[in-house]
Amino acid sequence: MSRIGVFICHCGENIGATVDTAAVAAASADLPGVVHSVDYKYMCSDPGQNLIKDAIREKKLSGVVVAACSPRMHEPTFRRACQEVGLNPYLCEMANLREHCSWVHEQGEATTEKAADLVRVMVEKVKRNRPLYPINVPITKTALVLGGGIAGIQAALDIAGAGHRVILVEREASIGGHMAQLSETFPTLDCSQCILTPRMVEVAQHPNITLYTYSELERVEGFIGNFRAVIRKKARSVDESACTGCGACIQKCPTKKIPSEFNADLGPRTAIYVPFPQAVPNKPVIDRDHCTYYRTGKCKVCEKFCPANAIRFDQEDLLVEVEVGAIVVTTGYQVAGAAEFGEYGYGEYPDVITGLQFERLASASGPTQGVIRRPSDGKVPETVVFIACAGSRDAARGRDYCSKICCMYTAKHAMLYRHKVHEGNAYVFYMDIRAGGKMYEEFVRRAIEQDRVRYVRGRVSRIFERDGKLVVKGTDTLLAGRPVEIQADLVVLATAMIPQPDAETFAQKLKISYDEDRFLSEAHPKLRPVEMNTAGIYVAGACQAPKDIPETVAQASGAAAKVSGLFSKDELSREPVVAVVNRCAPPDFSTCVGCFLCESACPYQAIEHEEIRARDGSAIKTVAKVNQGVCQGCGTCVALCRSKSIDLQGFTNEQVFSEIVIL
Amino acid sequence: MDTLQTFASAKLAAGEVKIVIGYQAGSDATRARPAFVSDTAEAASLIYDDRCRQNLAVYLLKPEVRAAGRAAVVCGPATLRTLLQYAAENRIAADAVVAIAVDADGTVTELADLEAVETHVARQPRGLTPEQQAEIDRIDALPLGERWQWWSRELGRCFKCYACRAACPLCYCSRCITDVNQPQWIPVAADPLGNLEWNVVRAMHLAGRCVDCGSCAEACPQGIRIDLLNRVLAREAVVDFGVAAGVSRRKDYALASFKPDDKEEFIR
Amino acid sequence: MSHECGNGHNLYVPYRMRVAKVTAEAPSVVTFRLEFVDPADAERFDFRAGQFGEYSVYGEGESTFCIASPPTRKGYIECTFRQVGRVTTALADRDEGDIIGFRGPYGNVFPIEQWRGKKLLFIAGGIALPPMRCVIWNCLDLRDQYDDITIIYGARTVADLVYKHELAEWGARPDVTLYTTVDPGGQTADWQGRVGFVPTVLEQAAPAAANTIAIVCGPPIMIKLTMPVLARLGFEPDQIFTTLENRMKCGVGKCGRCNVGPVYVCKDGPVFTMAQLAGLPAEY
Amino acid sequence: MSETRILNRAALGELIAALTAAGQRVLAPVEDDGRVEFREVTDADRLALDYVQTVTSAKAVVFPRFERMLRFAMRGKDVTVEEVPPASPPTVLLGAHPCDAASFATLRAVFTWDSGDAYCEPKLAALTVVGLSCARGDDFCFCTSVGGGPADARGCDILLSALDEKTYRAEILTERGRALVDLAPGAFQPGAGAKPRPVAAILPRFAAAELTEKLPELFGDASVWRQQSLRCLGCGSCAYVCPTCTCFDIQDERSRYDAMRVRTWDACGFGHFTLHASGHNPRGKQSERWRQRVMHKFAYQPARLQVLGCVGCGRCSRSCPVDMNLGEHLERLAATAAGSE
Repeated sequence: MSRIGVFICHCGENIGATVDTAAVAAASADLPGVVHSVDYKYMCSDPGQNLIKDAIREKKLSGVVVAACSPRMHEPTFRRACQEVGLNPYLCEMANLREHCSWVHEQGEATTEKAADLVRVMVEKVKRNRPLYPINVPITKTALVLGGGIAGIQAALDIAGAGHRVILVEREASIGGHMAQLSETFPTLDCSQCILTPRMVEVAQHPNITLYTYSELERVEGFIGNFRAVIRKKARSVDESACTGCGACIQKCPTKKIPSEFNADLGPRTAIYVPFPQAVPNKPVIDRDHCTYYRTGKCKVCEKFCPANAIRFDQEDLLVEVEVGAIVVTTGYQVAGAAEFGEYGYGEYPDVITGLQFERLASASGPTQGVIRRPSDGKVPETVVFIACAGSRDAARGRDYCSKICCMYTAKHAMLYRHKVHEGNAYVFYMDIRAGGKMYEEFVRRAIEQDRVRYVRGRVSRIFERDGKLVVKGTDTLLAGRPVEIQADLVVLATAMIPQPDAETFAQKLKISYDEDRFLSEAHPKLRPVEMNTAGIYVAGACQAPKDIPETVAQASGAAAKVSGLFSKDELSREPVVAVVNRCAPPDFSTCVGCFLCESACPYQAIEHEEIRARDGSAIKTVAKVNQGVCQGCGTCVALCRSKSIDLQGFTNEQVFSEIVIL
Repeated sequence: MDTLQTFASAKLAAGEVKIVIGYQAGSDATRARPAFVSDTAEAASLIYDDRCRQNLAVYLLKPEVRAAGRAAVVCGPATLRTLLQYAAENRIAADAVVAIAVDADGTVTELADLEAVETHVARQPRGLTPEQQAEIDRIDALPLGERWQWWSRELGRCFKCYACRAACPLCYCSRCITDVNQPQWIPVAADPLGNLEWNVVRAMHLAGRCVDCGSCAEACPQGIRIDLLNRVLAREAVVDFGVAAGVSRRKDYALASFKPDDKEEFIR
Repeated sequence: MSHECGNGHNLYVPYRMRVAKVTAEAPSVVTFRLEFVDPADAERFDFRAGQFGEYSVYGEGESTFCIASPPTRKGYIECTFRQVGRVTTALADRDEGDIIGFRGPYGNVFPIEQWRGKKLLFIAGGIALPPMRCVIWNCLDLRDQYDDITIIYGARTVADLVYKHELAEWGARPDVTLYTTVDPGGQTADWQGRVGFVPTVLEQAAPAAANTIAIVCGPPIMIKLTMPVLARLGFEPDQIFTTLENRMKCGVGKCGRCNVGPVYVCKDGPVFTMAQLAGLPAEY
Repeated sequence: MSETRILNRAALGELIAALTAAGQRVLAPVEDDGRVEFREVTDADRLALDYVQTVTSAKAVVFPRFERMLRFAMRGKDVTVEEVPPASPPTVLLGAHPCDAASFATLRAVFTWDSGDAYCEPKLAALTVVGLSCARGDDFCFCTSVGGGPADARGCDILLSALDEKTYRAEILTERGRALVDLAPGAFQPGAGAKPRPVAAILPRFAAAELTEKLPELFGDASVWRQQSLRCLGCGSCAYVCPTCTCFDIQDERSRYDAMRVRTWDACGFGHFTLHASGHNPRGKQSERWRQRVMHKFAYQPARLQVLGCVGCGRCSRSCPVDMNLGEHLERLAATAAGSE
């Protein structure tokens, strides 16, 4: 039996000046099921809330409609008030007379009529509201961090520092990511490795962090607070516990000419190798694709020379299952590759290189020990042309986005070159200079003004070789499209940041969403920048969008803070606005027929299979079941379910239907 | 024909199946009727010819037929597609049924499991026949008002017996939306609104799932061409989402997949 | 006659009834006391124990249940229902003072005149007490016409027992023997009645069959297990009455739902003896 | 009373015009997209009198597929109930075959036994049936097995029988038929004509009376019902085209201020027809529902209402998507019953 109370708020002048609140209260009093209806200046004030509380007590209200501002604003306020006097908070609803009525209409009869309609609709809904209770989900206080670049390192250290356990998984043989490859970093020009490696070591030594390198995520299931992940530890062919990292194997390895990934293919490595000297862990792996033994069955030189007997040719991949409560995705990026830049001769001319390759040339740990030498003949280039926006902001390549860091690292590259080759000429072709950031604009000005890097606004149309020089042809658009031709010794392309090649399948594995550029999609671009749509999964770094180191670190710390916040409680309390599969009388038990098309529609993977059993234990049928820990209450399954066997608590089909019918 | 009968008889004799769902001669020369053969002698009465249009897969979900045990089903192309769609929608297990496929040329093939069915279906011609295409094109070509009138007239005959639903192998809900009255999704009256809502909702429920067997229109006592609605939606699913029903055992439901490149022209 | 409602010839026009009193009986089970809005209707209206009607909420539909109050109490009728579907949910949403529809009475009656001088044994389970309550009160209001009256009533849990205050009243009466029981596990700390299933309690109570009429209402499983006990106690099928609850829409033998074999439950029933039911197929 | 006249085919237009002018709604078989159905006509242009059978019966004339019964007006907390007056315009059903004419007796019996029906009765009272003997039948017709026949006059107010290509003999059988002739005196010529053309030969397949007697014995023979109904889809097509099926549902439809109580056709073959709110279903299997259909028409109704629930029109069988053939099934049942003695 419905006994609904209606409370019309003037919101001062906000509603009161436009809507005849007394008339709305009078009209509402006459609605079937309404036993109490009043208006008041400020319902959210203490006296206003007391009006509601008193009415609940005195009139034994079974439901409350507060017609006031947006539920975003005060629903918690009024629900709390109801709860304080023993009415289940979910029996209280708000009709939005302010944003939906008084603020958007002129004063007048029609406006008052609409206000009354909004109240009537909400009364019909509240009649069908049922008490709901928060859902409590236990939390496993271990975080899984996927990706050991600076984002993953930062997130892992922050979470571990907050006292929670972390499992850090890195696909390569060492953590460090792209940051380990960089020479200096803008805008301070401090040494990248110098600031990174202490953190890498800290990760390795942190008692709360378990590190899995040369490992990948195999699969994951479960939900916030309760994920089960399987990690594939790829076979290193080296027993990590036995290996001392002495490096004898690497020195003796006869296969020495494999392009080094760490050096962006500008130097060689061996088949058994550590990616770089400061690697963490400093334990080699055997690259089975290039290793002579694996290719021919003969060699085993490393095994012979290993003083620790740590070589394990028969080692197999190991699957490790872990239970975690949160996942932080920090899988990073790649740079656009050779295939894209035919007009620049990339891949054809050895002296057309990417920015990442230039980083290695400029790095003291790089193949040239930091001396800028061009790849073709090792000469120090006299003229270097830097081309910004190589592949970014380029609709023709299907890539509309700006890679964000190129303007800055191009200025840095030109500056580093000028510092190292004082007589050299540095040209930068650019579209615009985007230098938003602390000390960024100053940094670019310094490159131009102090280090006399020559900036040419315009696009390069073609690069070709003539007389041992690279001829760079372009237009200077600042000078009315005057053609420019520069004879260069080295061309550096600021190639676009792109997602990892397997970003799509990875996202599908985690059941998280991604955008059309295959960057991972955060839950809300402004208000939830480190969360994914799937509860319990967080994101940081360039796997979400191009970004620089400070931003990456900030986002990683943000994600870590979210995880720590989640882990600060033993149980997660969630709004009970979740989908529920119905139950009905036997012999059907549920009108769900178990077609499980909802399963494919659910963006959160909240649909599970539930077997309905008879008293004797025999299976009757399998129906869908919503995991209340995972469900985000989006209602997609509700819309999809043909037999209408799923309903959203608090927004049932019947409630919504009754709202429409009464209009 | 001999092969079909021999097949059925052998399957029963070997105990591989308990029942063969096929067709027998019907009341007159234009009709065949579903037959449920459980002993080898009866197998001689099985037929397969132009009259055998009804989709027999529908019986695989009937409790009375299920109770008989593992079944072999005589399948035309649409019935084979139904089996795959059933698998994709968790209706039948991979080895629950033996399909006796009869092709357009009369060839009889035993398909012992759904993998074999999938392979077989993949080899068959797909898409609409020229006649079906012409029929759709003719209605598509009508100006909006006339098309509306055409459909209003068709659906105006509906008296909501729901025979379409009963004959449709993919209308298997234990509680159809028409049986839901909290809320009352479909108006009870067989009036223009009620008829439109029922037929449009049914078409939407089959969008991306309909295997185009035509059983709905065959069953309609009012001769309403509901199959056309489904056929058009099936075509849209292929054109817009690249998904056809009944070609795969996997769940690949056009209305439940989200892809960044999905066309959402109706929103723009 | 009985089906002449409203304008006197269209039986589908319901009486307008005002909800005079709402009593919560058990979880989702409510009793309404209904009074005729039109005094002329009240004047004309007459019914007997065992009959049923169609109760409606305008715009939501009709639902069939028995009249739970006795014909000896004039001026109102009562009904008790469980909130399960669209109509009962809408009914449960009515408040005192609201108007609902009622048409009836329909169906046959318990032949209580023929029971005069006999002992009465009422056996009910769960939500099946309402149809019997009508007869119980009818006979209690004519108490001197009957010999011993015994009531055995059970529910799954204490909370599920309906008419709790009336149970207390019956229990306190010297001229009624009342056994209340709840299923094992359904008892509360302060439960004073028995714990056990109705057939077991019946067996323990062991009422004599001689010159006794048994009226049995309850879920199918209870009826099924109670019958052998009654047989052991010596009850003949024609001494045992029950009431069937087949689904109905019209209440007057036309809509086609309630057939049990050749019998129309709405016309020939809902009251049957076990002897009558034995001759019918089990379509109930 | 039986008086005969001659009705020329050429005069049908005149007849229809005269009836229409007199305020009668005329329904007659009309061909539409290859289907013959009863439709309202105002002239003779589209008449299709050489039909074997319409797809749907004439039942809807007195028992529409849905009918608004009551209107509820809701204002605030107040509700008023109004009867929707039944639409029962004076109607002539012209050219219905004897089976359809006979069906109204069954409908009348169902809707008036024990209590009346404010919606059906006025329509029956306003109906005049001008029957038409069947020149042709088909394999699905079995009227002669259920007490009817291709020239059976029961239920007709006037019965037309073809004398030749151009003329019908009109037997005026009732006062209502007489009144109709008076509305269009010019259309009917005096005389009885020669011997009518032969009517369709519908051979009796079983005797309904015997079947009625024997059916109760077959009730418990589950295998018979299962065997007959295994292919039944429970689609309800048969019930919806049947001239004598009367199962119905009553439901409410509401909008903001108003609600309607609506009566719609229903069918005993539907799985939810007898389903209880508790989930229990007294007729949970299709075979039980098929049995109910046969028993109700051929055993219960004859016993209770003294009418068969079937006129042998064969529509159910023609419409059945799985070729359930009622005549054939009844013939088997009759044979089984005979054999079981």
